[in-house]
Amino acid sequence: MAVTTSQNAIPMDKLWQEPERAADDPALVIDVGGFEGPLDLLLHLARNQKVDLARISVLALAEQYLQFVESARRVRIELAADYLVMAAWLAYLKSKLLIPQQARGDDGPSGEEMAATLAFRLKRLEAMREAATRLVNRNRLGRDVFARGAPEHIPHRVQSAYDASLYDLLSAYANLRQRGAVTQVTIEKRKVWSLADARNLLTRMLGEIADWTALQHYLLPYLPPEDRITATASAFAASLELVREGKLEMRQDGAFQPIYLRKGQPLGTTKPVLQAVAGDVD
Amino acid sequence: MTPDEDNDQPMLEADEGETEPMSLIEVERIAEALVFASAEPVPEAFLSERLPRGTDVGAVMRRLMEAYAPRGVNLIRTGDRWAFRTAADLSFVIRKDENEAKKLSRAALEVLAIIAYHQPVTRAEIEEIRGVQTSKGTLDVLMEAGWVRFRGRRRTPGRPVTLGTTVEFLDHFGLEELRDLPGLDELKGAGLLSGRIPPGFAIPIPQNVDDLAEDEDPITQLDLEELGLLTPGGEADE
Amino acid sequence: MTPDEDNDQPMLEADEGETEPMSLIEVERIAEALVFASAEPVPEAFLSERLPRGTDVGAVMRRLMEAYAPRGVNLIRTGDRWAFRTAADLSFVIRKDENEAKKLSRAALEVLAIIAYHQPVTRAEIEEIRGVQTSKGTLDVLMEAGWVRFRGRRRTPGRPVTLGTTVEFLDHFGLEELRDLPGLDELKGAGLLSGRIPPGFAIPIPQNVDDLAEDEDPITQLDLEELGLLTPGGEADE
Repeated sequence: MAVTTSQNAIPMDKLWQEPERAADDPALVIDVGGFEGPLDLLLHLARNQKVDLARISVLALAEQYLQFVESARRVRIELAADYLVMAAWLAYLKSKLLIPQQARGDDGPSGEEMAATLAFRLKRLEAMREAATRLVNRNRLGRDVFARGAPEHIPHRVQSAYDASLYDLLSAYANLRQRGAVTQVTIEKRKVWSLADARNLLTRMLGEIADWTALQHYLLPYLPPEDRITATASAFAASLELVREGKLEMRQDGAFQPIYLRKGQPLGTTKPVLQAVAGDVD
Repeated sequence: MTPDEDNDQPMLEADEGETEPMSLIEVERIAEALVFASAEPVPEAFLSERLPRGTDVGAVMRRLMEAYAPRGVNLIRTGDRWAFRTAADLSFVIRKDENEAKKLSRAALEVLAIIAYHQPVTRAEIEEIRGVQTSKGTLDVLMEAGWVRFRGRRRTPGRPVTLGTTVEFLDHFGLEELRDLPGLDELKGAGLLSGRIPPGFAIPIPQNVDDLAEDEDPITQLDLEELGLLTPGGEADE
Repeated sequence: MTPDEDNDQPMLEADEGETEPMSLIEVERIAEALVFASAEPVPEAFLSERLPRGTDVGAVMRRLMEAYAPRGVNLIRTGDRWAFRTAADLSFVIRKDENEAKKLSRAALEVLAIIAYHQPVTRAEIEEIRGVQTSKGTLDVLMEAGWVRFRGRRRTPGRPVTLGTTVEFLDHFGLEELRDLPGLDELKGAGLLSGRIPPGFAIPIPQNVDDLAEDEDPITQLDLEELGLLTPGGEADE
């Protein structure tokens, strides 16, 4: 992982021990492997701003993240698709923050609102981390606190003479079915974005695409040239599928214009629309 | 500490089979024996079945709890169950190296915390909070440890499975109930447990974590928000 | 919970590592916790090692024994080892005829799961899915547990008997309805199904327990007797 410099401010359980990450160093050594996804990386970058997450400069944060991705590309580190999608979103956010609010009509949340959403998500993730630390440092059974070592009975309100948990049942079933299926499996290494990959990413992004977002437009620059076509094709196909399911809406203002995506609106509010879908996704 | 056996305690109605009424002290001794003899927490219902009809089990247990409070072994309540456990402050003497509790990966711990604080929660919601897919086996580890379980399915399109914690989770982390999760109130107050609404966009709706039945209720406003079916942008009129 | 540390009990010489002397009460608490947590009776020598140097272990234990004498749990001495035991006069509460619940074999779990997901299902279909014959004992166990029942007969040649789950099955596994059983995505998400799933791999969504399928006839008592399915006993499970 990244260069370690700073010291632990908070005493942490050893479960949490891991190399400290420093990002304020311009010659940052990049290893995404140590991060639990793009949000984790963002949170780390945000912490380095040393302010309350509510008052964080999202613009600065977006820039740092984009720089990070940029330098990763320079040293030819392959970034997982998650990181690229986040980069695309942040690039979009950045453009929204930089360009003054125009008469955008029904364009939904402003850059500021999107920034607030991001800050909220970072804050929530951090809160969950802290909660996890507090939880794991409690007096735990079998470590700090002990049960009767020589129990004399097991209290059960037995309705059945047999015992099994739902977990037992499900894992038995899953193993069994897996056993039957495994013979037909061929493992292939893919260099393409499968439809499933794209769908997965898009679905996950749905939570973040509150408003019309030209995601692909922003995503493309972050893809290695050889991946662009496959990624675009799968993302487009997957988005059509999501539109059909009402989970996504698409809009394109004209041929060769960026394709805008947004989350499907709740039933009854608007009907899923598919506007001006052109075949040319560039 | 040592109660007199032939004291003048009030008598309880005897169970039908019994011929003599049982003294409170006797009732306490039985409850104590039942719980002490077990390594697992003993459900209060189990005690009720075995104590004379009409016994106020809660009161009996509270008295026992007080009696044991200063001792090296304490009576504790976890969920609706009672257990004897060594006193937490004696950890340093009894702690066994080979007995080190199962180590959890950072990811597993994070997922566990999210499930504990946000339950009932779907896998998609966990991913939304962490911003990353839960790797295969992370949930498996938590289920195998017996801390996490499938709770039910949410009555929303797709009927996603909801996850929650178990009584073993409470026992392992020394919690009497979910309400005792560290920092729960602050998190609730900060709106960090109620969907993805950014502060200032909407008033966070506090989630009643203890209401286990809520899980299977018809769709609520809360569910919709959690699922992202109501966009924060939708309430932009604030 | 924690006893008063600065009480006026006599002090013992502290262990070399300690800086403050330990009160007698503290020493008693430690001894009590050690014996409680131990899986086997604890030798006095072991206690001596763990207690501050100079402790009169025998005296400490005798005092504890006296304190516990009137309780539902007693501290007893066997040889030079110490252990807690349920008071002899209360052994009747502990010794229940209730035999401990038996764990289901893997074979039984598999068959049960197949019946749950694939019901109504015939024995031949179960065998097809598992790839091995199901011994009669396995089904017997599931019937005995009350989780599996004969549902009806399939309207196909041979009119094979169909199997399904019971209401007790739902109760035991905490399911509100069969449709609450996790589907493919959830099993994958929980890490229970791993690796690449071949196309066409499906997990059925079980129907309502009570409705007979279109090609199913209700089963009658006569059927059962005819089939000899009511005869007890069977071969050993695989």
